[in-house]
Amino acid sequence: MIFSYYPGCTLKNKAQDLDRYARLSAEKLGVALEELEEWQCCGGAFSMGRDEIASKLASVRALNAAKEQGRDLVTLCSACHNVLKQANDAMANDADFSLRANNYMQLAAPYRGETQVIHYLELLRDRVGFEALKKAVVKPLTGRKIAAYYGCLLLRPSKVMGMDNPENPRIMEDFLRAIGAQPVTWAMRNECCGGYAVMEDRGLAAQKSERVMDNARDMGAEAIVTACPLCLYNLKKNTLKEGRLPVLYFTELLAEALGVKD
Amino acid sequence: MNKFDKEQILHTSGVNVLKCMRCGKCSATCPSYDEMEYHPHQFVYMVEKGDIEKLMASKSIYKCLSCYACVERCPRGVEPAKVVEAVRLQVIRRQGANHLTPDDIPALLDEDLPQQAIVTAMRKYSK
Amino acid sequence: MQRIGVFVCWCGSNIAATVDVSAVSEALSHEPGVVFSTNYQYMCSEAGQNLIKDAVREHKLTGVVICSCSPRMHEMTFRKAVASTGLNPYMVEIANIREQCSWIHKDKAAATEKAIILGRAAIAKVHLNAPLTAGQSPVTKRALVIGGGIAGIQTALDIADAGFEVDIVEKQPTIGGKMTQIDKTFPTLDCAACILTPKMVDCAQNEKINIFAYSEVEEVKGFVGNFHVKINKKARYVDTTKCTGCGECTEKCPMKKIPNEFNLGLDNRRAIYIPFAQAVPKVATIDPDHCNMLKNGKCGLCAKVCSAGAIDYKQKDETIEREYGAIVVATGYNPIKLDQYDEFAYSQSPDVVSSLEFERLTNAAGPTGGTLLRPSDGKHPHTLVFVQCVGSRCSQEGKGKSYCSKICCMYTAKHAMLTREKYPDTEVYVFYIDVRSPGKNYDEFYRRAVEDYGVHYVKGMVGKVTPRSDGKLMVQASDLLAGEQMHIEADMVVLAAAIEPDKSARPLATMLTASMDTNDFFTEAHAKLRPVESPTAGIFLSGACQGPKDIPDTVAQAGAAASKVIGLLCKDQLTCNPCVAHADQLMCNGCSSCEKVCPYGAITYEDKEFRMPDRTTAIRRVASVNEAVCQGCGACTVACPSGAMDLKGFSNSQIMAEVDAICKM
Amino acid sequence: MQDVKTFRPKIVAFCCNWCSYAGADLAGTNRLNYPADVKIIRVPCSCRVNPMFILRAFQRGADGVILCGCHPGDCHYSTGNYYARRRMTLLFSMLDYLGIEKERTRVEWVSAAEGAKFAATMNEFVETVRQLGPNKRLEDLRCKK
Repeated sequence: MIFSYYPGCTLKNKAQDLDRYARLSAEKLGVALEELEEWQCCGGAFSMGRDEIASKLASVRALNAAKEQGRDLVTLCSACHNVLKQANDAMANDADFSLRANNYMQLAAPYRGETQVIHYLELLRDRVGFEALKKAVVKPLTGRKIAAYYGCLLLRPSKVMGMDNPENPRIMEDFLRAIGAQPVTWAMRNECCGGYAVMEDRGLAAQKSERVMDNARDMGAEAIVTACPLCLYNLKKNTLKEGRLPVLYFTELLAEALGVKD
Repeated sequence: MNKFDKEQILHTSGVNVLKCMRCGKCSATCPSYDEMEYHPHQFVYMVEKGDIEKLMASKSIYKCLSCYACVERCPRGVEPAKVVEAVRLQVIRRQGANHLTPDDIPALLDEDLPQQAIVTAMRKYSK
Repeated sequence: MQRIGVFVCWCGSNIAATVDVSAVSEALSHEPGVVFSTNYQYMCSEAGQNLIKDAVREHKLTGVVICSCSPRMHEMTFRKAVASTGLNPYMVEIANIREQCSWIHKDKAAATEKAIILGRAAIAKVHLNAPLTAGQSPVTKRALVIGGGIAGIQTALDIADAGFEVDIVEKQPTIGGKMTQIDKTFPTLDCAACILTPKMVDCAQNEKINIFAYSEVEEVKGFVGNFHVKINKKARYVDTTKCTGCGECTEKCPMKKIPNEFNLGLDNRRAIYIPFAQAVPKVATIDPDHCNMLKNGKCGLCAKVCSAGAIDYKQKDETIEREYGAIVVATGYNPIKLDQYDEFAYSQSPDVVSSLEFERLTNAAGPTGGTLLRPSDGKHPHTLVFVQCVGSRCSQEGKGKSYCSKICCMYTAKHAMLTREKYPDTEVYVFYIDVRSPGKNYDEFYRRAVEDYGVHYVKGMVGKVTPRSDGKLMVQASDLLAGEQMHIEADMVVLAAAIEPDKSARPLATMLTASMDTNDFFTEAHAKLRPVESPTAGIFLSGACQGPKDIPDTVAQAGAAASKVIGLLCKDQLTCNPCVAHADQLMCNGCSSCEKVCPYGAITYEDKEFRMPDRTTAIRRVASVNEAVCQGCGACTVACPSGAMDLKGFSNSQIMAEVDAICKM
Repeated sequence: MQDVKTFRPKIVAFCCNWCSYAGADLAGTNRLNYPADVKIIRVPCSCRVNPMFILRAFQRGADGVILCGCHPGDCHYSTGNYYARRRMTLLFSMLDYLGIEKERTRVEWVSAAEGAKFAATMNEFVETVRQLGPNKRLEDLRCKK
């Protein structure tokens, strides 16, 4: 199994763990992730303005590069996944935007949303299969009670993201079960951590993260996993020290279970 | 009421504000509610009325977290977050109206702050 | 040559505003055969009809063309008017210049031109019309009611009361439907069981009523007055003639952990069970999916304890074939599944319940004996939050229902009121978008909940419910009038789930060839004037299968459906549609093509003697149409290779004359 | 060649009495516009439409013919629309062979509840035929007076 891979800028810097463990695990699972050449930053957020063109072109370039390689595009960072997926949807379904974007880029062939963007979790669920993953586990995380934190970007808008039921998702929980851990049921798993507002109003972000942390702890989790560097940051740095649970990238647990964590 | 502003916001957001049935679920689900002067349902309603200037002058436009909770949970598919974003774009697209500038960034950094936060904030708060 | 009269209706301004009616009557007066042409304000009015009658007599008309509204509206009216003059009613043709012309076009010139062409087509057709006489078909004097809820029960009782036989087919082991699960009924708060169970007993005891419980309709053939229905009576593995309903077996069965459907899974039943104490028929049923004896032949305990010897593990499904004159659909509704609405934490916490579950939790015959207790820990709840419009008025694709479910406002007011009445220590919040209470004493009822019982009605919606480990449910909601976000620590959350038609309705509609709307509710023949009849003759609608309805509306509609059925069954003969197929036996070569496509088996073959050249005769096999059975679809006319088969009223030459008239512009 | 802008095609629409004709009525009740070029002929069922009628329409100068019936499975006569679908498939492929553009003929399922669909279908069909221009292939000039 070979896929194009879009790591995104954070994974090259502050979130290197998210990337490193994903690559190690993929190798163990027989999945080849080939990083796109010359990818650019997705911009971190998809502008909801339909007349915003330029800020979305970097994503379209990445999508087109994968198309030219004839491969599905794997993402890992929740934000990149959300941006690429929404840009792809706009290229496929918003005729006006698609026309303008193609006019700007003058590609060899117009891009119309042909590339399939899949998140690493979807790769595990739909391509590798959680059953196969379960078999590949060498150090099951038996007895570990983990809270799967989706945040906003993996699931919403569900009409575009299409990863799972946006209100009652199970992909991360199933993942946790596959590596032997025990997922915790908690309602705040799909509520916002405060996100980029940390740059504008740290207090606001802190409040949101605290509510998330609070609920995970209250429902008996001993750690939280996420796929988003910003969620990790907010939950780790923007919550009260007392009662703060460890926050990990899901790939770290995956690597641990597969026995490839260094 | 500035007719042009309203039309521009409807165009940028792509939202049909007339679909709103005034249930308030967007505001019920909004995580930033307490920080906002005008709330998601008010954005939809005030744009419908053409009451745009109050929205543009309000700090509420910088409090939306783009978490899509209102978009996902609106029973009528109105997508209030897109209206908020369109009003904010209307403001920051004007000359010198950036809410965050590169000069502000260094003071906000710490050793763990992910790049994602910086680029997202720049995208959301400035042009 | 026909002598044709043309009558152009203004329909007030409905037609006259966009079609120049005098230009139309003037233009059509020059058509061949037209001897009289006029226009009038309302042709369907008595004066208009008299105008037509007088013209028929005075001008000795042999054909009548009326340019007016859709023939679906007034064809019968005009046919009757014409028939009263002695002219054959099938000499009338309607040109639809309202629905298909004046109402859809804005340009007067274009609309007038089109109206003239439509009139010409009708004139061309009338030239070829021939007088038709309707045949008669007998009526089977028995009705079938599909669904044994309050709608079906009321319809059956009313039909039986008029002296006709009725069969009720119910797929559950007992009749009674949703109403059996309800505790009290608004706006009078009578106990549902107290008013329903006597009716169920009446059904069982009425000798005109035959109940096929645990049965489903499998096949429907025939037509109004003459339906032939196959009913599958599922095996109960209990001989209903022997079972006394003592319940001994249900006490002894070792399979104890089967979710009890009657209590919506809030408690358990056994593999052999009687749904509830007042079930009709009160006999036990074995659930084959959970019975050890049926699954692997081990157990047989129920047979051992049954003193009546009613248990029969070898029982098989049984097919019953019956004839009916009329069929009433009363398939009812179900609440939607709530898995798309987990922002309310329905699947995360047992203390978030649907309104129907709440009914069971407050019902004396329910799992808690009528004491309101939280499903999670059996404790008394102090703060309750009711959420309205969960899935109703929701236009999101694949999620909810775009319509208002109609009953939720009132039952939520009832729940809130009863909770406050019985447990004055509770705080009850109702989140509403609008309170819809149009009904006799309905708004007064809702106001009582607020004014006399202190229920907190909050204009706004709940956005998120977060269960906590201590069992509290954190409810985040908007209070639109106060302009604030509310955070309530609740003990229970009750969701007013939208209601949808029962899943069995869609395949049933196909069997009955009755039409449905996009939400799978059955459509009525006319939204205002024929609300209990389906567009398919002989099929009637009762209760929520036609649209969301509360009990008073359902009972009223059930009675109305019954009266329509009685009106039909009172007749000894039905006048058939005379527009039926007819074989020209001289042209028929007996190839059987028509017989193969006929959905009604109306075509048979007979050997007939024909005169041949040179004074010889020959016996030939030719088609013959049973006019009482033929429904006039015309499938055979196209299948016929020799052109022998034609349809009266819609003959090949008539339709081609219309085509010619339309294309000749 | 007639100008595309002013060309008004002749469209014959066969509608079954139970679904599509009622759908057309509903389009009227809801005041949904579609071009006056469409003229409807009521038939009891879509299966009543003989391919001969369609050939006749083209011969007499129709530019497009559309046949509307109940949705599959919803036929008032159980199976009539299936017959119609099969017959029209054959006829249309023959017409295609004769050089009558496929777009000039169409079968569409419209229920009694689908007034909006009826109007939308007619608008779209008329526009398609208008773009194609007048139909000359099968028109029998002897029929013109």
